[in-house]
Amino acid sequence: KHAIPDLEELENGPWPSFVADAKQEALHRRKLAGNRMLIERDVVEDMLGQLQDSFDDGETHWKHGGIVGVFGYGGGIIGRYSDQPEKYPSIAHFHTIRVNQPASKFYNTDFLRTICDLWEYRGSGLMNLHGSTGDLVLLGTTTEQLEPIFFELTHVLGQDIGGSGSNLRTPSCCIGKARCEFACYDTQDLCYELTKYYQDELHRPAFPYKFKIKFDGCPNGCVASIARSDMSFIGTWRDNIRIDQKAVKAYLSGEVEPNGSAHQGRDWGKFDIQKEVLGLCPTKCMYLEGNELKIDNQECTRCMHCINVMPMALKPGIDNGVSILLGAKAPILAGAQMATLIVPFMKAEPPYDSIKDFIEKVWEFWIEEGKNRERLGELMQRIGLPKFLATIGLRPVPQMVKNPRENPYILWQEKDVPGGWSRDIDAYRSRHKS
Amino acid sequence: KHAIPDLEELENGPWPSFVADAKQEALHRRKLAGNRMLIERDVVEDMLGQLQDSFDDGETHWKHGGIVGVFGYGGGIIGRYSDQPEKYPSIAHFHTIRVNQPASKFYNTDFLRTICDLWEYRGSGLMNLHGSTGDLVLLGTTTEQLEPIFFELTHVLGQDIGGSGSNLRTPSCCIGKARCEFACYDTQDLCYELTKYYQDELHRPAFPYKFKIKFDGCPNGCVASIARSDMSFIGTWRDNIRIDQKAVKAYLSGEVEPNGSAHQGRDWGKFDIQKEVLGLCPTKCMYLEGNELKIDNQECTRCMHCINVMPMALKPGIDNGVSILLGAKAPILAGAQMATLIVPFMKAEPPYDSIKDFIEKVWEFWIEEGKNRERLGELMQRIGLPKFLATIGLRPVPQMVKNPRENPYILWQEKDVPGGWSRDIDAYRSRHKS
Amino acid sequence: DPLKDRLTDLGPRHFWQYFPPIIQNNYGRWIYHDVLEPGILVHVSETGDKVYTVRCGAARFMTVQHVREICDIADQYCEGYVRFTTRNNIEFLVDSLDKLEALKKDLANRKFVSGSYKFPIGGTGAGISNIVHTQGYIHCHTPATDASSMVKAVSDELFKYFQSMTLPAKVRVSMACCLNMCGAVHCSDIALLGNHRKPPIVDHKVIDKVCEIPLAIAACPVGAISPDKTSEGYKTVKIKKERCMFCGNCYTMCQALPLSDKEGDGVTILAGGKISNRVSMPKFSKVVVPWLPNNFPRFPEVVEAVVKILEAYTAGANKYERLGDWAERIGWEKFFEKTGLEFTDHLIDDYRLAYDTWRTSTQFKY
Amino acid sequence: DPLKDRLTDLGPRHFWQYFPPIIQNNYGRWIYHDVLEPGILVHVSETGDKVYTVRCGAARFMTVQHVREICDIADQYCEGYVRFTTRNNIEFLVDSLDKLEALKKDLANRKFVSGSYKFPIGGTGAGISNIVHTQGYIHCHTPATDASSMVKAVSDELFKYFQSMTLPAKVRVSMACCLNMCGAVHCSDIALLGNHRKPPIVDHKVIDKVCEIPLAIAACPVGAISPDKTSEGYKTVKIKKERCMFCGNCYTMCQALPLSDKEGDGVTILAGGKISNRVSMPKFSKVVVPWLPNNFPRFPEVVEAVVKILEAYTAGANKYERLGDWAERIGWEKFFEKTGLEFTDHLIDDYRLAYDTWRTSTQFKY
Ligand code: SRM
Ligand code: SRM
Ligand code: SRM
Ligand code: SRM
Ligand code: SF4
Ligand code: SF4
Ligand code: SF4
Ligand code: SF4
Ligand code: SF4
Ligand code: SF4
Ligand code: SF4
Ligand code: SF4
Repeated sequence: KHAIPDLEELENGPWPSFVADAKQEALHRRKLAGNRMLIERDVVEDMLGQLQDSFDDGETHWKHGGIVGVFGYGGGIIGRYSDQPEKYPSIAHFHTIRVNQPASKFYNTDFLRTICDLWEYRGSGLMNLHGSTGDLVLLGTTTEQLEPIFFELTHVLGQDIGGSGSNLRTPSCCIGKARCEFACYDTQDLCYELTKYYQDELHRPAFPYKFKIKFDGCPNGCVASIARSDMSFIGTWRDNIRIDQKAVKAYLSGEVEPNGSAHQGRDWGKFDIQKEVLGLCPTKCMYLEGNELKIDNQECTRCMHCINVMPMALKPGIDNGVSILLGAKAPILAGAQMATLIVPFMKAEPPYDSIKDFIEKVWEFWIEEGKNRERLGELMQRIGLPKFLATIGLRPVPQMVKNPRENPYILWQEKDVPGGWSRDIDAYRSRHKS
Repeated sequence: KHAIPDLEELENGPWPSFVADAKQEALHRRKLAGNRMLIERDVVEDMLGQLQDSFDDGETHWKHGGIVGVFGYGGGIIGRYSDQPEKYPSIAHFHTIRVNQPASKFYNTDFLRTICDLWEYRGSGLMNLHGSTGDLVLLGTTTEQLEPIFFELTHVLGQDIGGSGSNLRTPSCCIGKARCEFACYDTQDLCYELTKYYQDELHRPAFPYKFKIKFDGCPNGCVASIARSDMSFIGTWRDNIRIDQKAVKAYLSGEVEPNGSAHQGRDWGKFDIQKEVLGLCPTKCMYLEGNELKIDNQECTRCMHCINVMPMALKPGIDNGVSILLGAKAPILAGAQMATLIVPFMKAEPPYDSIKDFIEKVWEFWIEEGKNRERLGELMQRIGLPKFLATIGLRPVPQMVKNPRENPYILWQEKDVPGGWSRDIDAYRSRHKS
Repeated sequence: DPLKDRLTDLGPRHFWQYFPPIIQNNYGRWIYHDVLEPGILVHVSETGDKVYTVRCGAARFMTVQHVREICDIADQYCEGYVRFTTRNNIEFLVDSLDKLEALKKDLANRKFVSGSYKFPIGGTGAGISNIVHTQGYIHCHTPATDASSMVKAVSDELFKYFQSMTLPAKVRVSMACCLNMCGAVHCSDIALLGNHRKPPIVDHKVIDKVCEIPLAIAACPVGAISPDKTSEGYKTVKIKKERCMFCGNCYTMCQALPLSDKEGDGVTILAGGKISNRVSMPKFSKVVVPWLPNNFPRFPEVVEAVVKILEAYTAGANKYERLGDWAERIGWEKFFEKTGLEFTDHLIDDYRLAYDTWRTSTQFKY
Repeated sequence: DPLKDRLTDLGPRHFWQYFPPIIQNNYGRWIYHDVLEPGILVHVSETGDKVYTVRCGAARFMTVQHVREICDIADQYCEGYVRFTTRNNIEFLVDSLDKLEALKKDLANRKFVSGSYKFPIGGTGAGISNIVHTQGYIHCHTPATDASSMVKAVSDELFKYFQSMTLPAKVRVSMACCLNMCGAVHCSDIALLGNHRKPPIVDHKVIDKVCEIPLAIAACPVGAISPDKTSEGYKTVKIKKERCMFCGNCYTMCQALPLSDKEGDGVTILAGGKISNRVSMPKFSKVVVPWLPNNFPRFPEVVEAVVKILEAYTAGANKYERLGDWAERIGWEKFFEKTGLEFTDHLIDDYRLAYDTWRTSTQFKY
């Protein structure tokens, strides 16, 4: 419908072309029977047209999102309107719906096809698999379709929408025990359980700002929780790395490729356990006794390197649980934060009561003290870690910091100091003439 | 004269006892002829008495220093008064005089004895060899003695006093070429030259606050300039470390003790060049070819470690000069700062014109922009390194930072951006409906 | 009436039902894995079962038609199951080598009419995986660049690294179209970031109607916004332009303060971040190219800079060494030398914790 | 009349005249050195000359009587020359082994009547050198503890380390009596620091007379001070006590705001700093003991903590490894375990750059 020369350029090249895909959808919609669509037929074409305009102008043509949603929920829909509604009437409304993905994003085709049918009928047919937070994102529909879509999602698919706004956002997790030998706890189960348990927090904004929870099964961090969740659960262990000495020998002899063959594309030479494992161990806590590999587990910081290099020979311990880190966020406002280790170790077993207790304590504190649009991490920075710990009732341990403070500006409190802070200048002057 | 039980306790123990020394002086003054002293005979006893009182009270008994000095100078004297003048009349006034020490604190006895005589006659006989900045500090005299002391210092000893207040403070330097094989430039000469050249800045406060310059002959930093001088000169080189392969062999064979025998008190085992030198080199740029020691000098950061361990075999290069670092200071106000590398390399040869140019540019900037009581380092923090560099006209180089910025908050200026910053909302709205 | 018989707070469907049988049977029992070839993983269970994973690249922006094709494949080879990774790749899981071979062949042949792959296999091990990204001009109101097009351009160029495992370690490339950074861009090996360079324009005529002025003022992290009146006496705000750092937070709070601009907007490149705790602690990416133009649709300058970084890294880093660890080992001064990127004053931190980035040592390389 | 014939701006005397001949002759020509025994250095010149240095500990607080004794020694053995080190040790230089032996013997026999050494030989190499310090109650108006007494107490305890070279590396102990830190205390292996814990008292009666109130207000880095009026209508200030961090800067600016207090004042111990660029970059010391009482004259709690740190370090560190490098290698959590010092919330940074000290990783030791 519109001339899109720059976009068509993007049909070239080996990487899957979103333009080619969009054009196939546009074509499909052209051919589709009218009663199979409740949204304008040329919605995809208008979207592409406006995109080309954006390239030409070097500026987006979407207006600031208005507040739209489904009844009783405070999130899950992002309102979106074109600022060129005359030129692109089919995308005048172009709201997205965030569908709460199943844990670690396994699907069956039944589910996906049903979504596709629904979205072809009531939406643009365009989507994101997946959004950055983890949702299955349905891109572009009109306000009047929102309720019917929600109805079908819940009644037909038994499936809820995800989060947006000042509430709990859709939690997400790594693949964990489903297909990973490193998982130290059941990421899917914990993710699912907490998502269900905190549905109210997810749908009804009661927080100062957004709150994200993510679950990594081990310190490799495949869902990047440490960088982008207000509360990050990362699997770990407190006993010893399990060693299969026979498998160690298999690596030493070259029988098994190191690191699950992840470096096979280049000739890095023969596997050198000294250089590649012992030498890179950040704590240098590994050593060989003859051909036996030994680990001083007291010194190990469970960085996963040796386990990654020799997955067949080394495994995380069996006394497993999670480290809980708090406060990651993107740069807005005062700069990005990574999550900070607050609970070095906690068991993570159903029904996860101690985890829920902890979450609620943190929320209580944040709701109480947080300013509007203040992320947990920002609040922690503002009031300081010592006060934060005191408020949520955690004992300070050196594991929470990289190093103790360098400045001597300790904020003593009156109760710490014998005699208190009320002093008498006359008593002072009786000792010291002015 | 006064009971000083706690102090007398400090006469015990092997370390030189300042109390024992003070008592010997007190005794000496008791015996001294009256015309050999212009300060009260029992000044030492009163000082000790008040010190005991301070222990008892857990508080100092010195009053806030008043402004005293010698005519025409704005520094060099610290006023001090007792807050117990009735009880300790001899120390009612107890000002100190900072005598500008000769570079690297070599003396002859003639000089020292003359100072002693002068100070016995016109002062308490108590002193510090030396003050933290480096001055020879004369502790305790009365206001009326200040001018005569200054007169004698200048006329008899040809010797000036040092700095205090908002001016250049007494520069100081490491022993350097006088007795150290590592010195990369002539610390004494540069220290002396600049001290003389900037006498006006040293004596007449024209700065926002104090300014300290110190000179380390090499990165070992024996005068700690990097931690405590607004401008720190540290010797370095830009060619190659000189290697004497014969001496290397002497170390390898155990003929010569590593690190100038500095570790001889404990059995650390046979010298292991691999572990002790190559393995500790922070850049891992050293290697052995047979028994030949090689250094990839491009990668060397001149940390001095290998040179320290094998002084007989390794020497700094011969294309020498200084790195100039700026802004070190103690914690007041907003926290301590270490000095920041601003000039990676500059030659340091008489008459040191480029160094003087640089100093003056920095001062000019600081005098212009600095607030009252704002140290150079604080000002640099306040206005930011990029702006600081632009103002003093230095090209930014990556050597100035440990790493580039992590936040994306680049402060673009209007001139950087085509089209400037004045934009028209109507033009914008012609493209984007609101 | 969609409000009748309302069902709410259902949450997501339970994950178990979406696990193929081999996953259900071996849940938590995997003992090791191996990358058979780029994009193909095998995981071995203590039961002896093996699951083969074929990982395919994907533009996460997809149409229902494309998803239906995915479903067709899943139905044909994978008993109707499929999954997506945390970096938006598609994973097809099969339980035998035979199925694997058939599936691979099928996937390799599926192309869009224009010739680009629909399901390129790759993204494993020491290579480049899918570039995670955000909405850009496709759906957002605050971008300083477009996402999908830039990602397509860069992915085309890096395609060989997607289909091979020749790098020293994983290199994660991420893209976000504004400083809101909807993703983990701040901790990526290479991050592409849309960045504004002009302060907001104040739409004096409407601001008081469409915004809560105090909220807009409070939104500015550097206090550049203050209340004002127009000559007609309307309430508005004024902006201290020289203080603005172009974060766009005021625009998020108030639509009458747009800041996007054709000449102002462009791309900032960051490098050296990481997420994993492997060997070194997670770390932030550093800004290594302050600004490149939005040269739609293929962003040649951006592509070139990415390639420079990648090639210098590949040539210089040790096995297992992430990009940021390499840069720290050789020193950032050498990073600029080896990549040929220019070091400018814009790369020197002058924000809140800036002092911590200053070099307080004589240790440096020339 | 001392103002007559005034000489000014002379600066210091030129250094050359104070160099003994052997130094003049070999200036800049030294090729290596060796520590012959604790406190005794030999430096060898390319001319073949050797200079022997005897380093002696000293209380830098000295009387003219003591300095005269130093001069006597210098006259007797060193052609009338002597020097002082940057850490306030005395160095006697001789040019032959014979002179060296005679000098050593003489020095070893000189003691104060009470028995403490006047010129203990030591302070070289991998040991403890003189503790640099500040004025304390002897001359300053702002101290939170005394300097000379604490240094004497700690030095007595560490004396064996002064006279030996058994430590993994140099350990620099420094002392400052208030947060002004007149010295490089913030970068010392072990730093002892006087610290207040009570906010200033406002002397309402005199403040307006003796201070510039606006300067006092501006002096506070945390803005805890604001203008106020007394009930009698005098100008004064009030202090938000819970905001005060006891830095004493207001007192420096205004004597009507004293903060020292017997119960409040005490000692903070920092550890792990360094100055040299050797191996690792210079670094700040960290607070490891928030507060110990001013237990005059021997500060037993302070001495005990110093010994704990030193012994744990000696037992655990590698050759050449400075205290801070050791702590970083084993992790600060292990530092507290090994020293037996208590970790408290006061050790967690909550000041300006605090975030940079938070542990943003799962890497830790139990
Ligand atoms: C759709 C999505 C990007 C995508 O293309 O995938 C997205 C899109 C928006 N994000 Fe985001 N964010 C999305 C994941 C993220 C993430 C990543 C994550 O959750 O793991 C982050 C970084 C982590 C974090 O939360 O800090 C993220 C950090 C932000 C921020 C900055 C927040 C901060 O505290 O720094 C904003 C600004 C705001 O909240 O006002 C923001 C705001 C927005 C808004 C609502 C724009 C705005 O200014 O109001 C965007 C709507 C675009 C649209 O029209 O659809 N978005 N946003 C992601 C959600 C999809 C999903 O549900 O799966
Ligand atoms: C005498 C001396 C301590 C000593 O016992 O050796 C000293 C003594 C005082 N210093 Fe200092 N400073 C002395 C070296 C230092 C050093 C070390 C150095 O110069 O290498 C420092 C740390 C480096 C620095 O400058 O940052 C130092 C950092 C301070 C500060 C904090 C400055 C800051 O910006 O953080 C103050 C506070 C002030 O300036 O108001 C201060 C203030 C003072 C005052 C003037 C007290 C005051 O608050 O006004 C002290 C006077 C004591 C007295 O009665 O004699 N003194 N002062 C040192 C000077 C002797 C000499 O000239 O050789
Ligand atoms: C499938 C996926 C999890 C999921 O729930 O979807 C996954 C799966 C695996 N990851 Fe991962 N990782 C996945 C995202 C990540 C991420 C997140 C990201 O990139 O956004 C990270 C953090 C990256 C970072 O640090 O910036 C991540 C850091 C790792 C690491 C640490 C790598 C390192 O050198 O630092 C390992 C260990 C390894 O590679 O040996 C690892 C290892 C693995 C293993 C080998 C685990 C196992 O035994 O199965 C899996 C196959 C790796 C492979 O692709 O070669 N996984 N992995 C994600 C695939 C994304 C993709 O499509 O490419
Ligand atoms: C005499 C003196 C210079 C002066 O102008 O007075 C000096 C002299 C020497 N220093 Fe130093 N340093 C002197 C203060 C320092 C300081 C400053 C301080 O402690 O306040 C430092 C920085 C300490 C720090 O990092 O905290 C210092 C860090 C070094 C180093 C680096 C040590 C390290 O392991 O980091 C070396 C190299 C070495 O020891 O091998 C060194 C080496 C040397 C050598 C071997 C240089 C030489 O070849 O002559 C000298 C004899 C060392 C010895 O004592 O064993 N000197 N040296 C100072 C003696 C102070 C004292 O009485 O103890
Ligand atoms: S985070 Fe750990 S457990 Fe989870 S998928 Fe990655 S490697 Fe496996
Ligand atoms: S997990 Fe990391 S720290 Fe622990 S032994 Fe392995 S490599 Fe070392
Ligand atoms: S700083 Fe270097 S040149 Fe100066 S005395 Fe120390 S080791 Fe020698
Ligand atoms: S000076 Fe330091 S960096 Fe250079 S070669 Fe020697 S040990 Fe390595
Ligand atoms: S990064 Fe910015 S522009 Fe892109 S989707 Fe997120 S909020 Fe929108
Ligand atoms: S863009 Fe950011 S810095 Fe600029 S005015 Fe808006 S909120 Fe303030
Ligand atoms: S540290 Fe403080 S109390 Fe001690 S001399 Fe310096 S200013 Fe005075
Ligand atoms: S002691 Fe420091 S923090 Fe407290 S009121 Fe005074 S200046 Fe402010």
